Amino acid sequence: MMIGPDLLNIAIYLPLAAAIGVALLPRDKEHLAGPLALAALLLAFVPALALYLGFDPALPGMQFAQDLPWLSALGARYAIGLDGISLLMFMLTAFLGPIAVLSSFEAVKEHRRFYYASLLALQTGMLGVFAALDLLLFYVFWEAMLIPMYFLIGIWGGKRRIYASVKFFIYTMAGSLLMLAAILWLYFDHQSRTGIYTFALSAYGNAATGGTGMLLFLAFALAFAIKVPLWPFHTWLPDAHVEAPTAGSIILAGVLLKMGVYGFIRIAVPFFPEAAMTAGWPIAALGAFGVIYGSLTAWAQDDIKKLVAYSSVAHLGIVMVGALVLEPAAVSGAVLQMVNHGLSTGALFLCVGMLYERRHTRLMADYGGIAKVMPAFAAVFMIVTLSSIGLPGLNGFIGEFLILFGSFKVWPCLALISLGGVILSAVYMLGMYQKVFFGPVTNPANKELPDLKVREWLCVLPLLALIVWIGVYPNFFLKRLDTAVNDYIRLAGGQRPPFSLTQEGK
Amino acid sequence: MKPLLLNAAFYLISGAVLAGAAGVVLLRRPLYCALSLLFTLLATSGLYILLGAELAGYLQIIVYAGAVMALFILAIHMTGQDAPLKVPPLPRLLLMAAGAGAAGLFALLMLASARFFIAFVKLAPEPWSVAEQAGLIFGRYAPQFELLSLLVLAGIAGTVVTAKKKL
Amino acid sequence: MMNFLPLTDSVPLAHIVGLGVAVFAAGTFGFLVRRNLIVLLMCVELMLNGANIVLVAFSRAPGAADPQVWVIFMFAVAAAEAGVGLALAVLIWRRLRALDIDALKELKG
Amino acid sequence: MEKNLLDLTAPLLLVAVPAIIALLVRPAWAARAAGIGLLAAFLNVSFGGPANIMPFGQSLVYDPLTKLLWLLILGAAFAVVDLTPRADCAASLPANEYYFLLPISAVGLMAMLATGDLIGVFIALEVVSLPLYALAAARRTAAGAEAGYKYFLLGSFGAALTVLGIAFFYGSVGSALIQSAAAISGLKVNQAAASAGFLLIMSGFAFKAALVPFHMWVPDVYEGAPSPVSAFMASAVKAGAVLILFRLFVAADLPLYYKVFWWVAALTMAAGNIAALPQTGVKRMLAYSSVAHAGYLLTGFMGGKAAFPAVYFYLAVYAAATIGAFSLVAILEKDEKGVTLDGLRGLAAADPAKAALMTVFVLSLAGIPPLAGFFGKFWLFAQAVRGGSPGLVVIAVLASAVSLYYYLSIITAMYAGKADVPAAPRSATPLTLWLIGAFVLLGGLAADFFLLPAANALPFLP
Amino acid sequence: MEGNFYPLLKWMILPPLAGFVLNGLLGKRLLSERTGGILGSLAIFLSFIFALLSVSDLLNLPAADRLLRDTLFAWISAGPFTVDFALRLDPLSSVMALVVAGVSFLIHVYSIGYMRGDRCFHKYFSYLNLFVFFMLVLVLADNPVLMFVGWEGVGLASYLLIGFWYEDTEKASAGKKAFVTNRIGDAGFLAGLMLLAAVMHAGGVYGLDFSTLSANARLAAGASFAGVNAAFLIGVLLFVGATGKSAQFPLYVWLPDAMAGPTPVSALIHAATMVTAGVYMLSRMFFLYEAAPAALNVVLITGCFTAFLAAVIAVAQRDIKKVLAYSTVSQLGYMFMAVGAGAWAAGVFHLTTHAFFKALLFLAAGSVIHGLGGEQDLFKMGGLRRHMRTTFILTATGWLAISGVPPLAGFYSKDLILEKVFASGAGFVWLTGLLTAALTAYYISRLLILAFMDKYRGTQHVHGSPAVMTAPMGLLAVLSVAGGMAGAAWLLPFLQPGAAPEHHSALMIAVSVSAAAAGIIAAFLLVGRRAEDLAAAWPRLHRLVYNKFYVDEIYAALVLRPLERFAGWTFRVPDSKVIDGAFVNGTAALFMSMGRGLRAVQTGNAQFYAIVFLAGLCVLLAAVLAGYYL
Repeated sequence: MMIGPDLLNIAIYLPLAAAIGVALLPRDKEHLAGPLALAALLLAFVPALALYLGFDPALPGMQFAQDLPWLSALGARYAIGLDGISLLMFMLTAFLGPIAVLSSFEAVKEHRRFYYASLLALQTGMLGVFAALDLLLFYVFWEAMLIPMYFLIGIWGGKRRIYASVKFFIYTMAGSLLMLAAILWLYFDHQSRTGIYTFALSAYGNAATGGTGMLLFLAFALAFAIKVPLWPFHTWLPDAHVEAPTAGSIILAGVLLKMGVYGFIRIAVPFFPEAAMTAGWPIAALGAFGVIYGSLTAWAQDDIKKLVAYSSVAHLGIVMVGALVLEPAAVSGAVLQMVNHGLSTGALFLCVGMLYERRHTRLMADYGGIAKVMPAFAAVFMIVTLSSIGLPGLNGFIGEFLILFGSFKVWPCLALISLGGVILSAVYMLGMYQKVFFGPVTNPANKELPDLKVREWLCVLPLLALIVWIGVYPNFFLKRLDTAVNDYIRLAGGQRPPFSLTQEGK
Repeated sequence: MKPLLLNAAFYLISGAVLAGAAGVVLLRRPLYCALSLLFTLLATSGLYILLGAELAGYLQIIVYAGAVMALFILAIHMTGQDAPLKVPPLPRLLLMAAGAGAAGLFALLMLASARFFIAFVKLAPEPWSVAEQAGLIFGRYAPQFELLSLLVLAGIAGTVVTAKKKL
Repeated sequence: MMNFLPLTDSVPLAHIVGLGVAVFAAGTFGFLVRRNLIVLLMCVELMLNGANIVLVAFSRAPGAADPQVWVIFMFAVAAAEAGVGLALAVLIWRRLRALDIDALKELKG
Repeated sequence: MEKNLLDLTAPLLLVAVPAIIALLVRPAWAARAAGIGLLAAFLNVSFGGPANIMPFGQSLVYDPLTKLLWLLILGAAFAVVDLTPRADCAASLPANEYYFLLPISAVGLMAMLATGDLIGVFIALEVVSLPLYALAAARRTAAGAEAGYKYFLLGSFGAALTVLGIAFFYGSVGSALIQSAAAISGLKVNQAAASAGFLLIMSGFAFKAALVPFHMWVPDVYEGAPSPVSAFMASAVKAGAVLILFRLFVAADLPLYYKVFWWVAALTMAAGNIAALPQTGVKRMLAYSSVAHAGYLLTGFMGGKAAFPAVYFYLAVYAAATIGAFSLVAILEKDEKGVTLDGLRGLAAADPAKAALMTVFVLSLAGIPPLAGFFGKFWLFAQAVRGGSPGLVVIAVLASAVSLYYYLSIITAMYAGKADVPAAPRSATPLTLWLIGAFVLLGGLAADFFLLPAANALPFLP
Repeated sequence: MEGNFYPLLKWMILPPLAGFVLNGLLGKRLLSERTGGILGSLAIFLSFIFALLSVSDLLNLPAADRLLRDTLFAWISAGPFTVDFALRLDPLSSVMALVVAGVSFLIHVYSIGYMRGDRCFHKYFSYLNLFVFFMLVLVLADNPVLMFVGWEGVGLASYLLIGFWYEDTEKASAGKKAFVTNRIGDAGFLAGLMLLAAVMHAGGVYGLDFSTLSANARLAAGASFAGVNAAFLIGVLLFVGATGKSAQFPLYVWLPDAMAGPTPVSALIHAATMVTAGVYMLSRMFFLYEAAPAALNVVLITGCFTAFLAAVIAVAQRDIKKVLAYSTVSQLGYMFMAVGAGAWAAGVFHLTTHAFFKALLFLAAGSVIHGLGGEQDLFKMGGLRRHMRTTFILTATGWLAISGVPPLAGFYSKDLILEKVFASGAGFVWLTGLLTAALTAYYISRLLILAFMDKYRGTQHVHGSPAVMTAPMGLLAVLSVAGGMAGAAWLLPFLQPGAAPEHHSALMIAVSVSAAAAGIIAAFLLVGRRAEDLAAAWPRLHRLVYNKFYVDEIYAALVLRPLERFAGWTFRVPDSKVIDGAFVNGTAALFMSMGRGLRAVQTGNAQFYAIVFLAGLCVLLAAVLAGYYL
């Protein structure tokens, strides 16, 4: 069992096996569901870690690859593998999984077996998306993981959970169904040119150019833009985040949003480099506008979770700018920022979940002076807030620094707009922090709230550790990205021409 | 002379068939409609014989006119519904639509086959012998014939189970 | 009716087919308009009869016996259909004490 | 010669004879008799040796294609017959006649798919329809009678039109074989009459398959008829009708028909899905969904003859999911009114097994991976794209997006709702349902198991 | 990468980090107050010792080659960007390091006394250590990106310390205001760096450390961005960052509110060290400004205007700490005037002396407030010279130093700046500088009179300050006295080895001393008994100045309030109504209504179905036949 595809398969399907096991637990053993799920995910983290350490940064192309026949009638093969970018995403998912499970021990009381089964199935779905190298396999994982997330929001969510879950499901599905039509068109266009039916991602480099290329690119881009979420397609995000249970929000923000950007990097741009080159700027502009828009709307919120949701729109806006600018530093920054956002927003949702477990309200007005009552929690929340607004020394800054500096060379105006967003993030995050933590303890209910319990510490500490680690020593993660990022840029048709800094000779 | 007579007979029978059809549609009391339908069927069997399909003609009289009409009369009797219905007719719009639909169908089909109607049909030709037709029924169309037996069996079972007073 | 009363003993195919389709159309109109369930069934019989006429007409045109055999088959089909149809009409009469099509309004939407 | 004849008639007899026995034995045993018959036929066909015999010329053809189609029909019929006793309305059904008429209808379907002669197809269609008219009214209630009569009325109207179509087609082409439809494009003078006649024939089957202009009867009849009968109609009968429609469509292969069917497909998908949105009755909703699925199948037609494997696989998956869904509705419904969305509330808590199965069936109907419905839909839309009508695929894709709403409303009701009335004691979930559930869940991932044999049977398509 | 490797540098920044971690984690539970305080102060003392060692090693090097470096590890490496966590010690950063470490140590000792009995005693010391760590990182950074880490780090520390007593919302929002204003400045700083990096990368230079940057400064001078000369644009943008951090116009509004923090914090961060970061940064990037003289003018004028404006406002303030705050803003203005005039060494010199006497004045104010039990209003003090003798003497030394009375420190550095400004030819600026010097003398004397002269107007019982507080003040007083002379003799040649020795023209000295004297005399005449009538004479002017020209209110009205309302609007209208309401829910409602429409068509009447059936069929037939006949 050396470090190879079978390890990758174990890492992907162990959670699914556990999901089935947990679902079939007898009714009286329901209390075991949580611990079993946690054990399974922790166990699944080991092969993932082994893969991470065994990953050779210098090797180009996919590692731990496997390619087995699957649906020969359609020409679809079971092809999986990881490169630098998907490795990082794979690790983030494997890392957030146990934390999400651990965070919902006290929060979820009814249908626990089904709850943990959904969480575990979701985990496999997401891991599959990042590892899939076959377009059909990617699509199957891409849509299959909507089901467990739909159940998570729909059953264990807040008051408007049904509206939110149905809206989330249909909104994402509508986009990806359009992508389905595009995939079919590509599939047959490729067959007509080369005579072989295949879904291998590698076969579709520069698949279509000209008008149809642009149309297909937009179909793919729409499906991924909804997931990112890019500016006009984001309205499902606040509802889904606010109504989802804590664990749901953590995974939704931590991983699901990254699939949109990953989709752009892995499929949309490499498939249609010419269309991506022309449409790159407008989409990045939407992202940059999203940074400002997300920050403004976040500032206008009085519900903490909604604020964090809109802040995710802002954070991922800047990631989109980084991903589409095709400048090595910006793209590495974008991928790292995806991990950072997963950690900081995951931690934010975790903390909001802890507050919700104590006070069962998410409105800032109901809190005030919590720092006095729960000092340790206030300190943790402070670190996470600072990471979210990108304070240097913590992880947020590294990503934003690379994206801003990298994209400035090509699109200075978008970089500057995103920089504006960075300021606004400090305004609404610290505004929220002050309303909740500073000031006198006005509400009597806040008088004696218990500070962090051991379980909660176990949830938060790994996140804090990584937040500081990436802030202080990011190269441990950046080093693995270089070859993958260069491959992506090469596939996307080379770097974009830098902004004209008219050099007068000298 | 004989051809003239045949022609006259054909158009006469056609007229009878059309009149019978109109009767079924327009007459108010169901019993009169049933009789008008009977008349149409008899006229049609005459037409068949005129066109040389004698076996079909005679069978029509026995099977169709005889048995099926008996069924209708029985049904009308069982439901005791001889009086015309007191229910208001369809709204005018639907009436017009139905009329337009039926006429449209007629026009379209005639239009469709207008091009190849130059052929002529010889009246009262010598018919195919019963043996020949029987050969067809029990030769090429044997499976269809067996299916028919199944159909009738199913029809009987269906009718009985639906119309039984209590199971 | 361009060659009215020719002296030959043949009739244009169009007239026979026309007659058949006309009977069919009459049956259709009756089917769509009449309210009484049993009369509706009669109209169905009429439509089938019209179709049979067209069948017989085409058996004469290219001159093959097959259509006539089918006409015979059609008698059985019509009979079976009439049987089930009338049974259903009787059932409706027994359940709803009404024989008009408007009574069948419960399943809608 | 005799041995081959026996091979051909064995499955038919294996179904018909037990059906007649069911008519005569005690009501309790009728279900078992019919079930054994269907199962025996199914096994005979699946394990019988290779066959390619045409004892009566095109009137009856027994070749790998027929075997494949028969497997589908027998499978569906067996599932319905096996699940009927567990249905809530089973007591009110006339057992003897019920277990006679249903298999006979199945035999009709088998005959319809095995013959290449139009008159044979018509008579078989009648053999299929007649028992269903009676079965629809089997519960002998007012609603049942209404459903039966409506189905009869429109059915006979369609039948009459089909005969007229056959007449015109025969008149202009000179032969009543399906294969001869290929000659239409060759005709010069009477091509109009031939294509008109052929269209009338196809409209008869379009009626049975519930395509848009002819679909109005579906919601009322499916709601009025006993749920198992609706299941049979929605699965086996629709499959038969669609397959015949496919054979006719492919035999004629007229560009004119592609255009016409393009519009019919688009309208069917749109109408089926959109009309289902405001529904609250689950049976009525499933009826509309079956209309929509006919539309999806029609999209596959755009791929021409080579689309057969996709159509066949989709029909198999769709039939399984529909039978499953209708049977669950049959088991769960308390009164004649059927199950409403509110009635489903809290099912997940009361009976998690059934809730899970219903979720699997509904998600497969919605076409969500990894369920078989997705792969079916994927390969079907692929045929349309290959056939050169991506526009229709975009409409199909949007229609399935719309369909998500009412499919999810079923799942949401089961899981997110709280049952106000205490749940009834939990009844055992029949094994067949579990088998169908497993097939729908895992069938997609093993689609090769269906697509390859279907591809091999392609050359036998006229 | 010239410059010799020197391992000791990292030991300057590690102790404060350790102090932060120890006090932060073990703090309240394990350590007593005494040990916490000592631990904190010890950490700073250690880094001060290491600073001294490093500087002495630096001095042994030949004048031209005075540069020590230590690359701890490769911090960020992605694509063309390679940023190392590297420290650098050269004359400029050594001066800053000594000042920061020294003054912080004294203030740590002072804080032990000042903060005794506070509930979060340990948290205070951990934050203070954190501040020193970030300040040292800022000062010792070898590349602008690491400097930015320190830059924002100190911003964070000041936010934490200003809002230290967070129960009081007004103090907490002061902290937030400081952080946000700093962030705005930092955005300017980042934008400048981004443009710098872009220009360097365009010219093929990928190293970001200061040595490479200064070597390739001509690249920036040559390039132009959107029609504007790149060097000028970078200069201005970096200066925007400096205004944010060093509280220059227009981003100075946060400093007066920052007085909400404990007084030692004000002394350390908002007087001596953090606010001087801007001056240090400009001096560090001076190679850039040499290439863009226009940017220097911007610095000059802004510095001068800020100095004058702050001095005017300081004159009318009632709160002792507010007076000192505006005094700091004004003095910083002076430093920027020096840099603007091209004499960054003079700026750094004034920075050093200012650190001493301003820290002294703040600590004195602190002991006054501590003595009066938290009273900060000058008009409720008076006659304290009898009750707090030592504090009075120390404050007096501070008073003389800042007014620029020779031979104290203030005179040397301020006079040098005025000379440099005069030498650079900016006559009008020199004049305002002189006027500001007079105003400075006036408001400091006013403070002294109101606080210490006349009779005690307050109600509390006054008590003296413990030794632990007065000792550091004493030391600072000594530095304020001796600092000037030592600095002039030793500091300037150290900073700019090659520069020509200063020749002080007697005339200039006379002019500046007379300005100082005028200020002091005016104070003694006007302040005190007749202070009230001064306010009565020009009530409107007085109210205007007292309310700091309503700058805060203007900012709030022009920027803050509209932005907040716009944010609310973006959420309510475009987000909830347009995108979510119209498009998303709108389409859903559209399909649902179409569904209800179709449902109405399903009338239940079988004949109607048959009609639809027939109509549909006719349409299809017509379509097929149309193919043939049309």
